[in-house]
Amino acid sequence: MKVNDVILQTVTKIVVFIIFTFAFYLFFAGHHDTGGGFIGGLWLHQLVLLYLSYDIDTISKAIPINYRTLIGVGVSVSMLTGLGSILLGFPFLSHTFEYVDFPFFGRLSLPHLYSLSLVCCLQLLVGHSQSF
Amino acid sequence: MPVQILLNLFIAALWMFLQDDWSISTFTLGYLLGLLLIWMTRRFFNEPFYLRRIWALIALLVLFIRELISSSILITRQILRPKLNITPGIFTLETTLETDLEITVLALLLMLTPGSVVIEVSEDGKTFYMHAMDIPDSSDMALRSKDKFEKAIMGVTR
Amino acid sequence: MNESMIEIIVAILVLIGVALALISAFGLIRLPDVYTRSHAATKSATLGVLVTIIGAFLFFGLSEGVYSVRLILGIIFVFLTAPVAGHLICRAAYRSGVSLSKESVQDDLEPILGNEEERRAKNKERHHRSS
Amino acid sequence: MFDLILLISLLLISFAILVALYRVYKGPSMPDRIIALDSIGINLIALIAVFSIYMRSTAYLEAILILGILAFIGTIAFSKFIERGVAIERKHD
Repeated sequence: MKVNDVILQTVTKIVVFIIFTFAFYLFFAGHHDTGGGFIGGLWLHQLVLLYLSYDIDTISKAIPINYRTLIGVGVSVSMLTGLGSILLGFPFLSHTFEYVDFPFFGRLSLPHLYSLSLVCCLQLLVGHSQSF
Repeated sequence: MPVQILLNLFIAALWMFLQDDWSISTFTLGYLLGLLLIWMTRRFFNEPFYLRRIWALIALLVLFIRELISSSILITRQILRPKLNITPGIFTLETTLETDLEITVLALLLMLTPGSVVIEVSEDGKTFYMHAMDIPDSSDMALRSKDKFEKAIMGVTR
Repeated sequence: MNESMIEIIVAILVLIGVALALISAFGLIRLPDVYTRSHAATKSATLGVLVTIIGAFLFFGLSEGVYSVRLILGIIFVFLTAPVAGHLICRAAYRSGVSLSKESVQDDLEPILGNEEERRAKNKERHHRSS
Repeated sequence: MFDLILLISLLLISFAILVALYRVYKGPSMPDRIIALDSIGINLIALIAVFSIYMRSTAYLEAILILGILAFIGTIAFSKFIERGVAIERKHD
Protein backbone atom coordinates (compact mmCIF):
# COMPACT_ATOMS: atom_id res chain seq x y z
CA MET A 1 0.00 0.00 0.00
CA LYS A 2 1.32 3.42 -0.95
CA VAL A 3 1.58 6.22 1.58
CA ASN A 4 -1.42 8.54 1.60
CA ASP A 5 -0.52 12.04 2.79
CA VAL A 6 -4.01 13.61 2.67
CA ILE A 7 -4.10 14.73 6.27
CA LEU A 8 -0.65 16.33 6.26
CA GLN A 9 -1.17 18.06 2.93
CA THR A 10 -4.57 19.51 3.78
CA VAL A 11 -3.44 20.78 7.16
CA THR A 12 -0.31 22.24 5.55
CA LYS A 13 -2.45 24.19 3.10
CA ILE A 14 -4.19 25.90 6.02
CA VAL A 15 -1.18 26.31 8.29
CA VAL A 16 1.12 27.78 5.63
CA PHE A 17 -1.04 30.88 5.42
CA ILE A 18 -0.83 31.42 9.19
CA ILE A 19 2.96 31.10 9.04
CA PHE A 20 3.26 33.34 5.99
CA THR A 21 1.17 36.14 7.50
CA PHE A 22 3.06 35.87 10.75
CA ALA A 23 6.35 36.07 8.83
CA PHE A 24 5.30 39.30 7.17
CA TYR A 25 4.17 40.71 10.51
CA LEU A 26 7.53 39.88 12.09
CA PHE A 27 9.36 41.35 9.14
CA PHE A 28 7.77 44.73 9.64
CA ALA A 29 7.71 44.63 13.45
CA GLY A 30 11.17 43.20 13.92
CA HIS A 31 13.30 46.33 13.83
CA HIS A 32 11.90 47.85 16.97
CA ASP A 33 10.71 44.79 18.87
CA THR A 34 12.28 41.41 19.53
CA GLY A 35 12.90 38.88 16.83
CA GLY A 36 13.89 40.88 13.76
CA GLY A 37 16.58 38.51 12.56
CA PHE A 38 14.31 35.55 12.93
CA ILE A 39 12.39 36.50 9.87
CA GLY A 40 14.67 34.98 7.27
CA GLY A 41 14.51 31.65 9.03
CA LEU A 42 10.76 31.87 9.26
CA TRP A 43 10.33 32.56 5.58
CA LEU A 44 12.53 29.61 4.91
CA HIS A 45 10.51 27.42 7.25
CA GLN A 46 7.32 28.17 5.46
CA LEU A 47 8.87 26.84 2.28
CA VAL A 48 10.41 23.87 4.08
CA LEU A 49 6.98 22.88 5.37
CA LEU A 50 5.68 22.85 1.80
CA TYR A 51 8.68 20.84 0.59
CA LEU A 52 8.23 18.35 3.44
CA SER A 53 4.55 17.70 2.90
CA TYR A 54 4.68 17.60 -0.90
CA ASP A 55 7.85 17.03 -2.92
CA ILE A 56 10.36 19.15 -4.79
CA ASP A 57 8.88 18.78 -8.27
CA THR A 58 5.33 19.73 -7.23
CA ILE A 59 6.41 22.80 -5.31
CA SER A 60 8.78 24.13 -7.94
CA LYS A 61 5.88 23.87 -10.38
CA ALA A 62 3.47 25.57 -7.96
CA ILE A 63 5.80 28.41 -6.88
CA PRO A 64 7.67 29.49 -10.02
CA ILE A 65 10.53 31.44 -8.41
CA ASN A 66 13.96 31.17 -9.93
CA TYR A 67 16.12 31.02 -6.83
CA ARG A 68 19.34 31.83 -8.68
CA THR A 69 17.92 35.17 -9.89
CA LEU A 70 16.61 35.80 -6.39
CA ILE A 71 20.04 35.23 -4.86
CA GLY A 72 21.60 37.59 -7.40
CA VAL A 73 19.04 40.28 -6.64
CA GLY A 74 19.54 39.81 -2.89
CA VAL A 75 23.32 40.04 -3.02
CA SER A 76 23.25 43.12 -5.23
CA VAL A 77 20.67 44.87 -3.03
CA SER A 78 22.76 44.26 0.09
CA MET A 79 25.87 45.53 -1.75
CA LEU A 80 24.04 48.68 -2.87
CA THR A 81 22.72 49.43 0.62
CA GLY A 82 26.29 49.18 1.87
CA LEU A 83 27.69 51.32 -0.92
CA GLY A 84 25.06 53.99 -0.40
CA SER A 85 26.74 55.08 2.82
CA ILE A 86 30.11 55.39 1.03
CA LEU A 87 28.54 57.81 -1.44
CA LEU A 88 27.52 60.05 1.44
CA GLY A 89 30.99 59.96 2.95
CA PHE A 90 30.48 57.45 5.78
CA PRO A 91 32.20 54.05 6.21
CA PHE A 92 30.83 50.99 4.41
CA LEU A 93 27.51 49.70 5.83
CA SER A 94 27.16 52.43 8.45
CA HIS A 95 23.77 52.40 10.10
CA THR A 96 21.15 54.96 9.18
CA PHE A 97 17.87 55.64 10.88
CA GLU A 98 16.31 57.34 7.93
CA TYR A 99 12.62 56.68 7.41
CA VAL A 100 10.76 56.77 4.16
CA ASP A 101 7.24 57.98 4.71
CA PHE A 102 4.54 56.47 2.62
CA PRO A 103 1.13 58.04 2.60
CA PHE A 104 -1.54 55.80 4.18
CA PHE A 105 0.76 52.88 5.09
CA GLY A 106 2.96 54.60 7.64
CA ARG A 107 6.71 54.53 7.55
CA LEU A 108 9.27 52.08 6.31
CA SER A 109 12.80 52.27 7.61
CA LEU A 110 15.91 51.82 5.51
CA PRO A 111 17.18 48.80 7.47
CA HIS A 112 14.14 46.97 6.10
CA LEU A 113 15.79 47.07 2.69
CA TYR A 114 18.89 45.37 4.02
CA SER A 115 16.81 42.68 5.77
CA LEU A 116 14.94 42.09 2.54
CA SER A 117 18.18 41.43 0.73
CA LEU A 118 19.30 39.07 3.49
CA VAL A 119 16.03 37.17 3.18
CA CYS A 120 16.67 36.82 -0.54
CA CYS A 121 20.14 35.46 0.22
CA LEU A 122 18.73 32.97 2.73
CA GLN A 123 16.78 31.39 -0.09
CA LEU A 124 20.18 30.04 -1.12
CA LEU A 125 19.54 26.93 0.91
CA VAL A 126 16.18 26.24 -0.66
CA GLY A 127 17.52 27.00 -4.10
CA HIS A 128 20.41 24.65 -3.46
CA SER A 129 18.13 21.76 -2.59
CA GLN A 130 16.04 22.52 -5.64
CA SER A 131 18.74 22.75 -8.24
CA PHE A 132 20.57 19.51 -7.43
CA MET B 1 -21.82 30.87 -0.57
CA PRO B 2 -18.81 32.90 -1.86
CA VAL B 3 -21.18 35.11 -3.86
CA GLN B 4 -23.20 35.91 -0.76
CA ILE B 5 -20.14 36.75 1.34
CA LEU B 6 -18.74 38.99 -1.42
CA LEU B 7 -22.09 40.73 -1.77
CA ASN B 8 -22.21 41.25 1.96
CA LEU B 9 -18.72 42.78 2.03
CA PHE B 10 -19.73 45.00 -0.89
CA ILE B 11 -22.79 46.24 1.00
CA ALA B 12 -20.63 46.97 4.04
CA ALA B 13 -18.13 48.95 1.93
CA LEU B 14 -20.97 50.82 0.26
CA TRP B 15 -22.37 51.70 3.67
CA MET B 16 -18.98 53.10 4.67
CA PHE B 17 -18.89 55.21 1.49
CA LEU B 18 -22.35 56.54 2.11
CA GLN B 19 -21.59 57.40 5.74
CA ASP B 20 -18.17 58.84 4.81
CA ASP B 21 -16.78 57.26 7.96
CA TRP B 22 -13.90 54.72 7.83
CA SER B 23 -14.04 52.93 11.13
CA ILE B 24 -14.55 49.36 12.26
CA SER B 25 -17.87 50.14 13.92
CA THR B 26 -19.35 51.57 10.72
CA PHE B 27 -18.12 48.53 8.80
CA THR B 28 -19.72 46.19 11.32
CA LEU B 29 -22.98 48.09 11.13
CA GLY B 30 -22.88 47.89 7.32
CA TYR B 31 -22.13 44.19 7.49
CA LEU B 32 -25.12 43.58 9.76
CA LEU B 33 -27.28 45.61 7.38
CA GLY B 34 -25.98 43.49 4.49
CA LEU B 35 -26.88 40.33 6.42
CA LEU B 36 -30.42 41.63 6.81
CA LEU B 37 -30.69 42.53 3.11
CA ILE B 38 -29.38 39.14 1.99
CA TRP B 39 -31.73 37.39 4.37
CA MET B 40 -34.65 39.33 2.92
CA THR B 41 -33.69 38.44 -0.65
CA ARG B 42 -32.53 34.88 0.10
CA ARG B 43 -35.05 33.28 -2.31
CA PHE B 44 -33.26 34.88 -5.27
CA PHE B 45 -30.13 32.84 -4.62
CA ASN B 46 -30.01 29.22 -5.69
CA GLU B 47 -28.31 28.17 -2.46
CA PRO B 48 -29.31 28.41 1.20
CA PHE B 49 -28.50 31.43 3.35
CA TYR B 50 -24.83 31.31 4.28
CA LEU B 51 -25.24 31.98 7.99
CA ARG B 52 -26.68 28.49 8.27
CA ARG B 53 -23.31 27.11 7.23
CA ILE B 54 -21.49 29.31 9.70
CA TRP B 55 -23.83 27.97 12.36
CA ALA B 56 -22.92 24.40 11.31
CA LEU B 57 -19.24 25.36 11.56
CA ILE B 58 -19.71 26.59 15.12
CA ALA B 59 -21.53 23.36 16.00
CA LEU B 60 -18.58 21.39 14.55
CA LEU B 61 -16.15 23.41 16.66
CA VAL B 62 -18.14 22.74 19.82
CA LEU B 63 -18.12 19.03 18.94
CA PHE B 64 -14.31 19.19 18.54
CA ILE B 65 -13.82 20.74 21.96
CA ARG B 66 -16.22 18.33 23.69
CA GLU B 67 -14.43 15.32 22.18
CA LEU B 68 -11.04 16.72 23.21
CA ILE B 69 -12.14 17.15 26.81
CA SER B 70 -13.80 13.74 27.12
CA SER B 71 -10.84 11.92 25.57
CA SER B 72 -8.41 13.72 27.86
CA ILE B 73 -10.45 12.65 30.88
CA LEU B 74 -10.42 9.05 29.67
CA ILE B 75 -6.68 8.99 29.01
CA THR B 76 -6.02 10.60 32.39
CA ARG B 77 -8.04 7.90 34.12
CA GLN B 78 -6.17 5.20 32.28
CA ILE B 79 -2.75 6.60 33.09
CA LEU B 80 -3.46 7.24 36.75
CA ARG B 81 -5.04 3.82 37.39
CA PRO B 82 -2.68 1.93 39.73
CA LYS B 83 -2.67 -1.18 37.55
CA LEU B 84 -2.67 -0.71 33.78
CA ASN B 85 -5.69 -2.45 32.32
CA ILE B 86 -5.60 -1.90 28.58
CA THR B 87 -6.09 -4.09 25.51
CA PRO B 88 -4.72 -2.06 22.58
CA GLY B 89 -5.07 -3.00 18.93
CA ILE B 90 -5.58 -1.76 15.38
CA PHE B 91 -9.02 -1.77 13.75
CA THR B 92 -10.49 -0.52 10.47
CA LEU B 93 -13.22 2.03 9.86
CA GLU B 94 -15.01 2.80 6.58
CA THR B 95 -16.20 6.25 5.63
CA THR B 96 -18.43 7.67 2.91
CA LEU B 97 -16.88 11.14 2.78
CA GLU B 98 -15.07 12.09 -0.42
CA THR B 99 -13.09 15.31 -0.71
CA ASP B 100 -9.68 15.83 0.91
CA LEU B 101 -10.95 18.46 3.32
CA GLU B 102 -13.78 16.26 4.58
CA ILE B 103 -11.47 13.31 5.08
CA THR B 104 -8.96 15.44 6.96
CA VAL B 105 -11.56 16.95 9.28
CA LEU B 106 -13.00 13.50 9.98
CA ALA B 107 -9.51 12.16 10.72
CA LEU B 108 -8.79 15.02 13.11
CA LEU B 109 -12.12 14.43 14.87
CA LEU B 110 -11.54 10.69 15.11
CA MET B 111 -8.10 11.34 16.53
CA LEU B 112 -9.75 13.28 19.33
CA THR B 113 -12.40 10.66 20.13
CA PRO B 114 -11.64 8.82 23.34
CA GLY B 115 -8.87 6.28 22.84
CA SER B 116 -8.19 6.22 19.11
CA VAL B 117 -5.37 7.46 16.88
CA VAL B 118 -5.50 7.25 13.07
CA ILE B 119 -2.41 5.37 11.92
CA GLU B 120 -2.97 5.05 8.19
CA VAL B 121 -5.40 6.23 5.53
CA SER B 122 -5.88 3.94 2.55
CA GLU B 123 -5.00 5.16 -0.94
CA ASP B 124 -8.54 6.06 -1.98
CA GLY B 125 -9.22 7.68 1.39
CA LYS B 126 -12.17 5.39 2.14
CA THR B 127 -10.67 3.33 4.94
CA PHE B 128 -9.04 4.45 8.16
CA TYR B 129 -6.74 2.17 10.14
CA MET B 130 -6.87 3.25 13.74
CA HIS B 131 -5.09 2.30 16.92
CA ALA B 132 -7.34 1.97 19.93
CA MET B 133 -6.55 1.87 23.61
CA ASP B 134 -9.26 -0.63 24.60
CA ILE B 135 -10.28 -2.64 21.63
CA PRO B 136 -13.96 -3.49 22.22
CA ASP B 137 -14.89 -0.22 23.97
CA SER B 138 -12.95 2.33 21.94
CA SER B 139 -13.75 0.83 18.55
CA ASP B 140 -17.45 0.68 19.41
CA MET B 141 -17.35 4.28 20.53
CA ALA B 142 -15.57 5.37 17.33
CA LEU B 143 -18.02 3.47 15.12
CA ARG B 144 -20.97 4.99 16.93
CA SER B 145 -19.68 8.56 16.85
CA LYS B 146 -18.56 8.32 13.21
CA ASP B 147 -22.11 8.87 11.87
CA LYS B 148 -22.53 11.92 14.10
CA PHE B 149 -19.23 13.38 12.84
CA GLU B 150 -20.03 12.69 9.19
CA LYS B 151 -23.37 14.45 9.52
CA ALA B 152 -21.78 17.47 11.21
CA ILE B 153 -19.03 17.71 8.55
CA MET B 154 -21.49 17.41 5.68
CA GLY B 155 -23.54 20.23 7.18
CA VAL B 156 -20.54 22.49 6.67
CA THR B 157 -19.17 21.35 3.33
CA ARG B 158 -22.27 20.43 1.31
CA MET C 1 -14.46 42.22 37.20
CA ASN C 2 -12.07 42.90 40.06
CA GLU C 3 -8.44 41.91 40.28
CA SER C 4 -8.64 38.92 42.60
CA MET C 5 -11.43 37.23 40.61
CA ILE C 6 -9.30 37.34 37.47
CA GLU C 7 -6.33 35.94 39.34
CA ILE C 8 -8.37 33.06 40.75
CA ILE C 9 -9.75 32.11 37.32
CA VAL C 10 -6.35 32.31 35.64
CA ALA C 11 -4.70 30.34 38.44
CA ILE C 12 -7.29 27.55 38.13
CA LEU C 13 -6.83 27.38 34.35
CA VAL C 14 -3.03 27.30 34.63
CA LEU C 15 -3.13 24.62 37.31
CA ILE C 16 -5.44 22.43 35.19
CA GLY C 17 -3.11 22.84 32.22
CA VAL C 18 -0.04 21.99 34.27
CA ALA C 19 -1.72 18.94 35.79
CA LEU C 20 -2.62 17.66 32.31
CA ALA C 21 0.95 18.24 31.08
CA LEU C 22 2.35 16.33 34.06
CA ILE C 23 -0.09 13.45 33.60
CA SER C 24 0.77 13.08 29.94
CA ALA C 25 4.48 13.13 30.80
CA PHE C 26 3.88 10.27 33.24
CA GLY C 27 1.90 8.54 30.53
CA LEU C 28 4.98 8.71 28.31
CA ILE C 29 6.84 6.73 30.97
CA ARG C 30 4.14 4.28 32.01
CA LEU C 31 2.45 3.14 28.81
CA PRO C 32 3.95 0.09 27.12
CA ASP C 33 4.56 0.97 23.43
CA VAL C 34 4.81 3.85 20.94
CA TYR C 35 1.20 3.72 19.82
CA THR C 36 -0.29 3.95 23.31
CA ARG C 37 2.21 6.67 24.24
CA SER C 38 1.06 8.73 21.27
CA HIS C 39 -2.44 8.72 22.80
CA ALA C 40 -1.03 10.44 25.88
CA ALA C 41 1.13 12.85 23.87
CA THR C 42 -1.54 14.00 21.42
CA LYS C 43 -4.61 14.33 23.61
CA SER C 44 -3.99 15.36 27.17
CA ALA C 45 -0.83 17.35 26.38
CA THR C 46 -2.70 19.31 23.71
CA LEU C 47 -5.58 20.08 26.04
CA GLY C 48 -3.12 21.13 28.75
CA VAL C 49 -1.40 23.62 26.46
CA LEU C 50 -4.71 24.95 25.16
CA VAL C 51 -6.02 25.54 28.68
CA THR C 52 -2.78 27.28 29.70
CA ILE C 53 -2.80 29.56 26.64
CA ILE C 54 -6.47 30.40 27.22
CA GLY C 55 -5.52 31.32 30.79
CA ALA C 56 -2.81 33.67 29.49
CA PHE C 57 -5.25 35.14 26.96
CA LEU C 58 -7.83 35.84 29.66
CA PHE C 59 -5.21 37.31 31.96
CA PHE C 60 -3.88 39.81 29.41
CA GLY C 61 -7.36 40.53 28.09
CA LEU C 62 -9.13 41.14 31.38
CA SER C 63 -6.43 42.75 33.49
CA GLU C 64 -4.54 44.81 30.90
CA GLY C 65 -7.04 45.10 28.07
CA VAL C 66 -4.68 43.56 25.52
CA TYR C 67 -6.57 40.91 23.54
CA SER C 68 -3.63 39.31 21.81
CA VAL C 69 -4.33 37.87 18.37
CA ARG C 70 -0.99 36.06 18.50
CA LEU C 71 -2.31 33.86 21.31
CA ILE C 72 -5.45 32.98 19.33
CA LEU C 73 -3.24 32.09 16.35
CA GLY C 74 -1.15 29.94 18.69
CA ILE C 75 -4.29 28.14 19.94
CA ILE C 76 -5.45 27.45 16.37
CA PHE C 77 -1.99 26.28 15.38
CA VAL C 78 -1.57 23.84 18.27
CA PHE C 79 -5.14 22.59 17.81
CA LEU C 80 -4.52 21.81 14.13
CA THR C 81 -1.00 20.43 14.26
CA ALA C 82 -0.78 18.28 17.39
CA PRO C 83 -3.05 15.45 16.11
CA VAL C 84 -1.30 15.52 12.73
CA ALA C 85 2.08 15.12 14.38
CA GLY C 86 0.77 12.14 16.36
CA HIS C 87 -0.61 10.54 13.21
CA LEU C 88 2.68 10.96 11.33
CA ILE C 89 4.78 9.51 14.13
CA CYS C 90 2.47 6.51 14.48
CA ARG C 91 2.60 5.84 10.75
CA ALA C 92 6.39 6.12 10.68
CA ALA C 93 6.61 3.77 13.65
CA TYR C 94 4.33 1.19 12.04
CA ARG C 95 6.05 1.32 8.68
CA SER C 96 9.51 1.02 10.19
CA GLY C 97 8.45 -2.10 12.07
CA VAL C 98 8.15 -1.05 15.70
CA SER C 99 6.31 -3.88 17.42
CA LEU C 100 3.01 -3.53 19.24
CA SER C 101 3.00 -4.27 22.94
CA LYS C 102 2.26 -7.81 24.03
CA GLU C 103 -1.15 -6.83 25.44
CA SER C 104 -2.41 -6.09 21.92
CA VAL C 105 -5.33 -8.18 20.77
CA GLN C 106 -5.98 -7.18 17.17
CA ASP C 107 -3.98 -5.92 14.16
CA ASP C 108 -5.89 -5.23 10.95
CA LEU C 109 -2.96 -3.60 9.19
CA GLU C 110 -0.71 -6.66 9.32
CA PRO C 111 -2.24 -8.48 6.31
CA ILE C 112 -1.73 -5.33 4.20
CA LEU C 113 1.71 -4.11 5.18
CA GLY C 114 3.28 -7.43 6.23
CA ASN C 115 4.50 -8.50 9.64
CA GLU C 116 7.20 -6.85 11.71
CA GLU C 117 10.25 -8.56 10.22
CA GLU C 118 9.13 -7.84 6.66
CA ARG C 119 8.41 -4.20 7.46
CA ARG C 120 11.74 -3.78 9.23
CA ALA C 121 13.63 -5.32 6.29
CA LYS C 122 11.76 -3.17 3.79
CA ASN C 123 12.50 -0.04 5.81
CA LYS C 124 16.20 -0.91 6.05
CA GLU C 125 16.34 -1.47 2.32
CA ARG C 126 14.62 1.89 1.69
CA HIS C 127 17.14 3.69 3.88
CA HIS C 128 20.02 2.01 2.02
CA ARG C 129 18.64 2.93 -1.37
CA SER C 130 18.22 6.60 -0.55
CA SER C 131 21.58 7.11 1.11
CA MET D 1 -0.22 34.07 46.36
CA PHE D 2 -0.89 34.31 42.63
CA ASP D 3 2.83 34.62 41.88
CA LEU D 4 3.56 31.63 44.11
CA ILE D 5 1.06 29.50 42.17
CA LEU D 6 2.65 30.59 38.90
CA LEU D 7 6.13 29.74 40.20
CA ILE D 8 4.97 26.30 41.34
CA SER D 9 3.41 25.62 37.96
CA LEU D 10 6.63 26.70 36.22
CA LEU D 11 8.45 24.17 38.38
CA LEU D 12 5.94 21.43 37.60
CA ILE D 13 6.16 22.03 33.83
CA SER D 14 9.94 21.83 34.07
CA PHE D 15 9.53 18.55 35.89
CA ALA D 16 7.27 17.27 33.09
CA ILE D 17 9.97 18.25 30.58
CA LEU D 18 12.53 16.32 32.65
CA VAL D 19 10.30 13.24 32.66
CA ALA D 20 9.95 13.48 28.88
CA LEU D 21 13.74 13.85 28.61
CA TYR D 22 14.08 10.52 30.39
CA ARG D 23 12.00 8.98 27.59
CA VAL D 24 14.26 10.66 25.00
CA TYR D 25 17.28 9.11 26.68
CA LYS D 26 15.79 5.68 27.29
CA GLY D 27 13.38 5.23 24.37
CA PRO D 28 13.80 1.77 22.86
CA SER D 29 12.98 2.94 19.34
CA MET D 30 13.40 6.15 17.35
CA PRO D 31 9.64 7.03 17.20
CA ASP D 32 9.57 6.92 21.01
CA ARG D 33 12.21 9.63 21.13
CA ILE D 34 10.38 11.74 18.56
CA ILE D 35 7.13 11.58 20.53
CA ALA D 36 9.00 12.65 23.64
CA LEU D 37 10.68 15.53 21.78
CA ASP D 38 7.33 16.64 20.39
CA SER D 39 5.78 16.71 23.84
CA ILE D 40 8.80 18.66 25.12
CA GLY D 41 8.10 21.26 22.45
CA ILE D 42 4.45 21.44 23.47
CA ASN D 43 5.39 21.76 27.14
CA LEU D 44 7.77 24.60 26.28
CA ILE D 45 4.85 26.49 24.78
CA ALA D 46 2.96 26.15 28.07
CA LEU D 47 6.11 27.21 29.93
CA ILE D 48 6.37 30.43 27.91
CA ALA D 49 2.67 31.19 28.41
CA VAL D 50 2.98 30.81 32.20
CA PHE D 51 6.22 32.78 32.21
CA SER D 52 4.68 35.67 30.32
CA ILE D 53 1.87 35.80 32.88
CA TYR D 54 4.47 35.78 35.64
CA MET D 55 6.44 38.64 34.06
CA ARG D 56 3.19 40.46 33.11
CA SER D 57 4.61 41.17 29.68
CA THR D 58 3.27 40.41 26.23
CA ALA D 59 6.73 40.49 24.67
CA TYR D 60 7.14 36.72 24.86
CA LEU D 61 3.97 35.83 23.04
CA GLU D 62 5.61 35.71 19.61
CA ALA D 63 7.81 32.90 20.83
CA ILE D 64 4.72 30.73 21.40
CA LEU D 65 3.82 30.64 17.73
CA ILE D 66 7.45 30.27 16.64
CA LEU D 67 8.02 27.32 18.98
CA GLY D 68 4.83 25.69 17.78
CA ILE D 69 5.94 26.02 14.17
CA LEU D 70 9.43 24.71 14.92
CA ALA D 71 8.16 21.70 16.89
CA PHE D 72 5.69 20.81 14.14
CA ILE D 73 8.24 21.05 11.33
CA GLY D 74 10.83 19.11 13.32
CA THR D 75 8.38 16.30 14.04
CA ILE D 76 7.31 16.05 10.39
CA ALA D 77 10.91 16.00 9.18
CA PHE D 78 11.97 13.31 11.65
CA SER D 79 9.01 11.05 11.00
CA LYS D 80 9.37 11.34 7.22
CA PHE D 81 13.05 10.53 7.51
CA ILE D 82 12.33 7.39 9.52
CA GLU D 83 9.56 6.33 7.18
CA ARG D 84 11.23 6.89 3.80
CA GLY D 85 14.93 7.47 4.36
CA VAL D 86 14.73 11.06 3.03
CA ALA D 87 13.07 14.11 4.52
CA ILE D 88 12.40 15.98 1.26
CA GLU D 89 11.54 13.79 -1.69
CA ARG D 90 12.46 14.42 -5.27
CA LYS D 91 9.22 13.19 -6.76
CA HIS D 92 6.12 11.48 -5.48
CA ASP D 93 5.92 7.91 -6.72
